[in-house]
Amino acid sequence: MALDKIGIAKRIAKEVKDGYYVNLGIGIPTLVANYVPESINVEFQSENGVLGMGPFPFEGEEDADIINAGKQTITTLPGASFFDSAMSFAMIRGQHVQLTILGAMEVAENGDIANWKIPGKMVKGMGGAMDLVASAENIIVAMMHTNRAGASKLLKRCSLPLTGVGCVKKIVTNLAVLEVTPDGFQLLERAPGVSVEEIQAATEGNLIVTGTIPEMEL
Amino acid sequence: MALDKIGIAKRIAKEVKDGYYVNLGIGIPTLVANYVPESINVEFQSENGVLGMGPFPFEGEEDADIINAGKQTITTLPGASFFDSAMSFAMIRGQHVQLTILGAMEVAENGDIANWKIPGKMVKGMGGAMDLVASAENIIVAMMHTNRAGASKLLKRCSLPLTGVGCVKKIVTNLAVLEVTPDGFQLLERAPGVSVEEIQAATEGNLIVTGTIPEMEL
Amino acid sequence: MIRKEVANVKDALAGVTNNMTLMLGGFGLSGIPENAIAELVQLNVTNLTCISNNAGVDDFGLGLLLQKKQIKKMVSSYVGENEEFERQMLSGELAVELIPQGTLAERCRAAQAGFPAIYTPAGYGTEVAEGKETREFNGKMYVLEYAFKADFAFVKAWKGDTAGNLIFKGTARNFNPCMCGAAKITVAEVEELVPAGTLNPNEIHIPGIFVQRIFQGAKYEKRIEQRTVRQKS
Amino acid sequence: MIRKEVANVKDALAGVTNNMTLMLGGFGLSGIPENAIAELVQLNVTNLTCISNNAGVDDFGLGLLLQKKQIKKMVSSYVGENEEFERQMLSGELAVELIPQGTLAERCRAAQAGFPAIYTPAGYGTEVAEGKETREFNGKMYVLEYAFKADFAFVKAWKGDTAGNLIFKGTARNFNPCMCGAAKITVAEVEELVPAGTLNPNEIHIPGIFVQRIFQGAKYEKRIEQRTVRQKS
Repeated sequence: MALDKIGIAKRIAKEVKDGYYVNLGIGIPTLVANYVPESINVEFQSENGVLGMGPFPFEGEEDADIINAGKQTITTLPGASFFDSAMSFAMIRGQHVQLTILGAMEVAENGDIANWKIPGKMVKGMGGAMDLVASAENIIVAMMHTNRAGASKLLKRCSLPLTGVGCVKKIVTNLAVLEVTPDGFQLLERAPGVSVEEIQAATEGNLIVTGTIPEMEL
Repeated sequence: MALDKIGIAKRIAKEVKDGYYVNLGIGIPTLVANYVPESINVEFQSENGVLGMGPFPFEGEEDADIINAGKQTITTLPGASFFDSAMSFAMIRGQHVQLTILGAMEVAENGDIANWKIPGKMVKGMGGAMDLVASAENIIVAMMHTNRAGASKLLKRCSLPLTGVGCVKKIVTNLAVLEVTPDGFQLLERAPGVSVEEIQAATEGNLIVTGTIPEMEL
Repeated sequence: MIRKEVANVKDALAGVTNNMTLMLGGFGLSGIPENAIAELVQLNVTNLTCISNNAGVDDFGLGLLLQKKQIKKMVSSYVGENEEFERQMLSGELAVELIPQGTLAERCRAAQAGFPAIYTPAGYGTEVAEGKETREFNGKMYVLEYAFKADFAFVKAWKGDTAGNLIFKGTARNFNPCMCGAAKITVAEVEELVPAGTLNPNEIHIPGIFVQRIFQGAKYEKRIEQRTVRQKS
Repeated sequence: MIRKEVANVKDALAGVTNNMTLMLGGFGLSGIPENAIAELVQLNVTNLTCISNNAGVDDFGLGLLLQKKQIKKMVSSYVGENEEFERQMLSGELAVELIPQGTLAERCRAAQAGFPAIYTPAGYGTEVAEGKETREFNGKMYVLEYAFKADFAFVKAWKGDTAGNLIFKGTARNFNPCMCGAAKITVAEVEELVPAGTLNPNEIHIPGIFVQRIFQGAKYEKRIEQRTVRQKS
């Protein structure tokens, strides 16, 4: 059965290692924070200027001056710090943030990513995504395998304006975990009960299947 | 009579205008702070990271963590702030400091200045001087008109390695006040009792004398 | 001490005219110069170019100026859920230069710190880099981006003193410090204006040298865009 | 929370070897990493390249390493009254790259912030710019200067917490913040190490992400170079 958003977040949480500083994009990536095991020490950075983000505040304790990049009210944990936008992107550009998790409209088999604009129809803006994908050493994309019309989001080439080139390392979708390799999307894991054939059918880009593909453990 | 160092400092103090942020170099420039009239609001910046420098501390109140660029113990005045070296030079390079006063070994008639090195003999280093002279809109040099050997320090061309090119606007020496113009050193004022001839004799670069040259008022 | 305080928002915005380029601090609705924006609406200046990470929401922040068509061009990183912003952009009524958030911050800092341009990897290979100079350093490609030139910068701080020193709070800091001193005139509005000497010199985020005018703001609404909470168990 | 504290200066300097490039904070003797310097003397590592605004005085700070000939090359802005430094430089025993102070700060910040290079006006037309690329922007000339590459950065702060967050005091701040995160490993020594959560997140000068190891320093001498005082009248 294909994963839901929470399932994707749970699987990505397993990619987070002890000692990582992590930047979480808006949407599914934000959910990842909820599933990182307590035994692991990580800190979440939000590019609007906070390190050491905690959970949402208790009702009545929201502070308009303490939000994340999704404009949600948040709290901070012991060891947190606030800083300005230039320093925030110094952390990102300077590769001090070890892992970036973000959503995408399209990913190409060479690691290109598009997630900020549909010409003539929709423009959200790139926000901090272009800085993140241009600099992060480790980028994981969290997204549905296909769009609402059922078309694949894992493509030979992106059709939408790019956010970054050749930067995505790993993709976790509702169907699979894939690694971007020089030859295309290497299938690493299947969602529970989802067959390789289903994944192949939903993948437009070159899918590489080597040996037996295990099911994800969540 | 030629001025002493205090006389030079007093004359330069008259160049400081209300609302100026001022950077003072080591030596004579440091003395200028003592002679700015109290009716004028200025703030002194020291490039090691302080704005709003005050007088030396009272004996017993020195703090190793509060010094100026000359490594002297200082105090701060109300409205002062501390900052790091990058921000300090952001102030300087960004032309937020209105006036720079510094010493020199040589000044050329085109505004070149040399004050950091005598090849093979002496190297003090440029410290912040190269940043200051490359950026400040208003640079005044405070120095003796001649060196210890009696040779002019106001030259056609500098013989020593440069600190900056075409940047000096005004020079106050023990003998005179001069402005750097496209044609050379325009004599503006004489030290009390010092003749134009004496100044001419001590000036190797082109000295421009137009009309009657008044004596300095101190 | 050089005094920077002015009596009110009117005095603070003296000199703002049509066709100017303005920088405005804030991320979403957090840390925006609410008083300056309200006064810009009052002044009814038009043909403005606004450099700001976002353009507020439909009925608050810079959205107020968008509704009155006072803005000719926005330089931002994010449109988000601002429908009027997206509508004017897609219809071509509004010129929009969308640039990466870190590039926006650093082009402000370059103006503040006297750098003419910077090399950043952000946007390389995308339409953001089209027509721009690119260059390789150590095997990686960078885009040359220029320092902003602006007439006024409007920033909002938590506390400030009469010498212009500023302290920001939480994530309301965001772009505000980077914009101080990045325009010809920087106007800071603060929630609490105190006499010089009150703030600890060690705790000041932005020294007064980067600020030309400061005033105590009034009636901060500080609207929350996404009120997310959890229940006490 | 990611813990950064190490037990002592020995653990903090684990991995330092001959031939490395080190950054060291401080201006004159103010804000220098006294404990790290003492340990470098103990370790007797040699052939070091040291990036530091000054090289201490003859018998303190980096002067201690100069005396023991542990330093192959200094990258500094100021020699000043350090006679051993000047002597080794003039005799050619020590390689010295003298660069403008603002360039030094910004080449550190470039390394910290992921910029490959910067354009600065400082040094244009002087021997500092010889052999370097120059370029005009808006009628003014600039010199291209590259980000530093260093193995270790040793900085000294006033207070720090176990998450690596730092607060500096007075002008002992100087180059220390710019060097944090500008080397492969940043080691911070502090006068007071407190548990994470003790420092106000709004008052932190350098977030812990830029620091890999932190320890409580011992026996700070904090020597004053120029003790200037006035008499009470």
